[in-house]
Amino acid sequence: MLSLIDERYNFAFLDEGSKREIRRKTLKAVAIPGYQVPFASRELPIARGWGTGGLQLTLSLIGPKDVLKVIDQGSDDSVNAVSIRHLVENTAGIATTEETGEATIIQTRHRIPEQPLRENQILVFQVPLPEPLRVIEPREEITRRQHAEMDYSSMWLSLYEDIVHWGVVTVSHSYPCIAHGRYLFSPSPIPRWDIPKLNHAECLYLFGAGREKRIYAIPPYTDVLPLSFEDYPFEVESFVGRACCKCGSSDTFLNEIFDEASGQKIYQCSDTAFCKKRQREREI
Amino acid sequence: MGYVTVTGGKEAIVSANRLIRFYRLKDAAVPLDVKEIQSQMRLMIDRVMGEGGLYAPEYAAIALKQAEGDIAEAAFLLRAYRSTLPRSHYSLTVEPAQMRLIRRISSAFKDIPGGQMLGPTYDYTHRLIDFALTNENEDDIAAFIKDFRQEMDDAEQMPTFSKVIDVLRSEDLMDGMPESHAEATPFDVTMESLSFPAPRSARLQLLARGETGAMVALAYSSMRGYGAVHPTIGELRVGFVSVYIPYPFSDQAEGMPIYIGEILLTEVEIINSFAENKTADKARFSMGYGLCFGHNEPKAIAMAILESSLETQGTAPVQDQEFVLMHIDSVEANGFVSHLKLPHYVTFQSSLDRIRQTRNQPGKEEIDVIADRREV
Amino acid sequence: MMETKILSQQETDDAFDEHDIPLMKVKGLSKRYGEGCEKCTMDDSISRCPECGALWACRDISIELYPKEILGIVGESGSGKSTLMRCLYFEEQVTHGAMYLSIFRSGKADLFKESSQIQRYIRNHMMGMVFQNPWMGLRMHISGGGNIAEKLIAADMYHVGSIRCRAAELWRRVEMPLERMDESPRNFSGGMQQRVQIAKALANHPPLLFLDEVTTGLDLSVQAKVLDLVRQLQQELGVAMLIVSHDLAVIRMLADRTVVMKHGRIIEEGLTDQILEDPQHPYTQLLVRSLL
Amino acid sequence: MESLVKRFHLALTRDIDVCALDGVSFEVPQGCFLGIAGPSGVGKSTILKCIYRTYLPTSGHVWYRSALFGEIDLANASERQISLLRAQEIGYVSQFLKVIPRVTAIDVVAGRLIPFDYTWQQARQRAQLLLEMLHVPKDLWDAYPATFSGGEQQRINLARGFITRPRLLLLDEPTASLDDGMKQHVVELILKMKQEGVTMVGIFHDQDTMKRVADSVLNMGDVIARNDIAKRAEAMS
Repeated sequence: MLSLIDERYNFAFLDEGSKREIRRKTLKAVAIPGYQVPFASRELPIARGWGTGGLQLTLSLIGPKDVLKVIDQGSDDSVNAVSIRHLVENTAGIATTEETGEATIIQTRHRIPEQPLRENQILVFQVPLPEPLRVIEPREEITRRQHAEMDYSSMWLSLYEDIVHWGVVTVSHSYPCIAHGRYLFSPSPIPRWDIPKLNHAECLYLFGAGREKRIYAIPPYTDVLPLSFEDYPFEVESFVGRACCKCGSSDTFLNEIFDEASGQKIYQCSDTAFCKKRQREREI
Repeated sequence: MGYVTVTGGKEAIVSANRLIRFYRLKDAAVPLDVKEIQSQMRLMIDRVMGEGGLYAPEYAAIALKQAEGDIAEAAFLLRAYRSTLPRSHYSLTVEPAQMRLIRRISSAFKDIPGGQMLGPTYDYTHRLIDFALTNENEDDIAAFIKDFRQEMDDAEQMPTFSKVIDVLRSEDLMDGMPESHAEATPFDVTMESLSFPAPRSARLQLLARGETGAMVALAYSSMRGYGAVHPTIGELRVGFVSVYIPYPFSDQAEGMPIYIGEILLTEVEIINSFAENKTADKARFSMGYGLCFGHNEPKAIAMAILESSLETQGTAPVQDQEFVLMHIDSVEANGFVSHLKLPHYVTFQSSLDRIRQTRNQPGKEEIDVIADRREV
Repeated sequence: MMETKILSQQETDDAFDEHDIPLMKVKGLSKRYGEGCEKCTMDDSISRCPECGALWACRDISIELYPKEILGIVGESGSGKSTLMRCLYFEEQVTHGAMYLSIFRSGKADLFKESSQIQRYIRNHMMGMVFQNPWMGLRMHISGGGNIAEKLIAADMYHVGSIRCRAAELWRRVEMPLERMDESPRNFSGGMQQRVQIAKALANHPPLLFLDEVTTGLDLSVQAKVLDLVRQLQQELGVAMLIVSHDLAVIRMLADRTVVMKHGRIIEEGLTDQILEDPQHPYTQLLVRSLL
Repeated sequence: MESLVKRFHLALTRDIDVCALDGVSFEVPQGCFLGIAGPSGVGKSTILKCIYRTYLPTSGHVWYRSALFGEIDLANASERQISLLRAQEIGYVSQFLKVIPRVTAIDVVAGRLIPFDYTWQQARQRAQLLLEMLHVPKDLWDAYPATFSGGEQQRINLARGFITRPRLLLLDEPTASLDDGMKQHVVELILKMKQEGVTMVGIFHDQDTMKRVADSVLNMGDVIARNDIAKRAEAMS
């Protein structure tokens, strides 16, 4: 990998003008919870669709004293997480950590850490498709109008048709939620397990979509409710009777792994840092 | 435990990077000379610069070398580099009418003022593999170039000609640009976020940076019947234009613009059927415009077709701004398609939960029964 | 019957207004396509301005619709009647004019000036619409029941069981076979599609229903059945209806009062039997003559 | 009624003016029956249609003391007012039955009560009583009147006119297709309604019936003669 700590590149890669624009757009996003703020997304040395939105937020927000944690699928050691962490280290030279509690900024793909986040922490999501209505309506011109008019009946209808056809809502991840009773937003492809953590959290949640050029936010202590019918309440993934094979937790989101040696399905925490912490605590 | 074993953090990435280098060089007798790539892979360089949105032939050559000839990857390298550069100036509008031409044709007229000028084109070569190229040696090359230069010196070199379209304009047969298109300051797609409907300047910029293959495919669909545009090429010209920036040291326009160099461009002006132009008060042809970096004729023609197609109303894919403009960018399309290689096991776990849950659910008949009971 | 102590016309109007308030009031509605110019509205006999080419689909339309009343709008294609209806359903923006509903802010707010969010609320909670073309009014890729559900959800019903009950009730009411409720309307005949549209339009108990050429293009026997259904529903539910049709036979069967439109203007209005038996305008006379 | 004029202006092939009524005036006290007599074509039905507003009077006034609006000029009242008056206090029984197709006889009659907040069940009960009174055979109640004989249709029509007990009832040859026995029966019903205070204006083709029900008779022949004399006098002076 190229070493980028180099006179030719600015601190944290982006030029200061770009960072200022992104920060301004972020402030707007915080002011209007769940509203997608368009921004002029910059090209980065990692591919569009690979976390450039989250990365631009991270690069615009970090200062020399920040401590960064990057996870993908809940794991600090996932290739893409390593690659992104490396890029920030190389261009900003800041400290990184795997400890959720130590980080000031956490960039994530597909998970919210199990350990509750605090007031002085920011969770930055990488968002592939920021528009929750896109699955129903491909045209941006129309979806923007639907948001403006708070016309979400088409989304409700798709959930209704789901129930009629399958008996359950089949949306597994990226479950559509309403922020502050107003804007429908996509929580990014996190599992439903993590949705309740969005509601009235202590930390700030920021969402960046690089390819689609949108920033949105859920500020601390904001109402976040998943769409659900009165008689079909929202359900998180069920791990009833399962526990992590490493730390023994039965209150975390688990990955299902097929163990070749035993020919059995085993389960393991998706949040690797949390799993290690539990293992230490339980002295396994 | 697929990804978990691959991860292993930094080591895996470092070794992947070393492997790329190994595969690039393992059978190399001599390293590729960047200068040679730049000079001999002319059309590839031009595509990379166009899709990367940066006119930098040398960097395009380095990028191509680094990407083992993958044009999308090379264009991406240029784009990423580009975003680290501050935007210091906007150039003055270049003037393709003053182009020093290397090629210029019109299919609308047999003879055009100044004459057709075929220039370097593969259009009429027979597509037979030239096996002699295997043994092309330096002496052959030197001899050919020497002879050719002598002939060229005798002929008039790189002329400038007026535009073919201007002939039609003088007869009032061409539609002018609609008022609504006259934007005081063009939109900058690299600095501002786009919203739809997009202004014309934004549409043209996105098309100029678009991926050649994607644009050709879309333009082709329009010509085959999924759209309204099947044009005649009024003029296609390839040549060099001078680039100037405004005198930078004063707000007043007291200083002369400053010449900063010359770039190669391909420009296409197509003439559309006047019957498609229903807004005009009398029958006039409307024009479609294509302009891109380097020598890239398919892209410039496709751009002109798509540009005029987006001016028409209808249900064809190429009449939908969002459909065309959101999907022709090489870096975005390649990025998102390839992101599927990233791990998705958490979301897939979530989907597994839903499919299992679905299996355990009552069918809709049962829901109806429940509903009927409620009714009573 | 002559008496000295008669009320003046003005006084009777006032007394009458106190008791009988129009559900919908439209004042001076105009809809122009194109730029428009100074000379635009001068000529009554054409709707396209010869100077600038602007099309005046509706010009200075004022109508009132009372609760439980059926008002017919008749005219040939291009007379502006469908445009008028689309304007009232907020599908088109008006060029001039105002619209009031007595049940929205006491009839004081001009609905054309409200935000699109408010207009959507009004449409979802107070209006129903049956389009001439079922493809406009129905989503063909979702089930018939789902189409009804959409309207119920839009009117804030978020209980799947209740939605399904109400949808089934409406489905039965429009005499559709219940076992076909989960089928796409694409598979239905034209008459059935209109029934589903009617069920959808009535789902949220709207006091106001718009019907645009609901029987055009249907077979005669099917037309009759759809019209019967509309009439029965009106009698049962007391919905006020605005019915647009080029067909005086439809108007005769359904409307209490009728408005005749031509070139975007109202040329005559009256009680339906009066329009039919004593038409005043030459154009209306021609229409009536061709009916016989 | 005060100087009522009705002119039809037809402009289909060429402009034609037809003057159907030219200055007709009369009064009917509440609870009385005014008969209109005269040869056919003198505008008897036109008068009724002008009161009912199926025809738009060209000039003149029709003053009516309504329950809904007090004294009102039917010639100039708004269509909405006329609609309400028709629904609630002015009935009209014509020679011919004009009903909506595919509605059963009983519902044709019962439907008149729906604006009075009757349920369909209640309305049908009332309608049954009236149909019985008018000797409409029971097996016809649920059939479509379009298939009925002239006499049967006329009885349905009368039931429709009577069921709401209007304050003003307009009768245009309501007994034309009835046999004598039935005619007698209808006359009794009319007299009974008159006793209950219903004001009526009617046209009967036979003098006997007219004599039995009418308190006074407007002879259209006389009206026209009078107007002609007046006009001539005007022209001479």
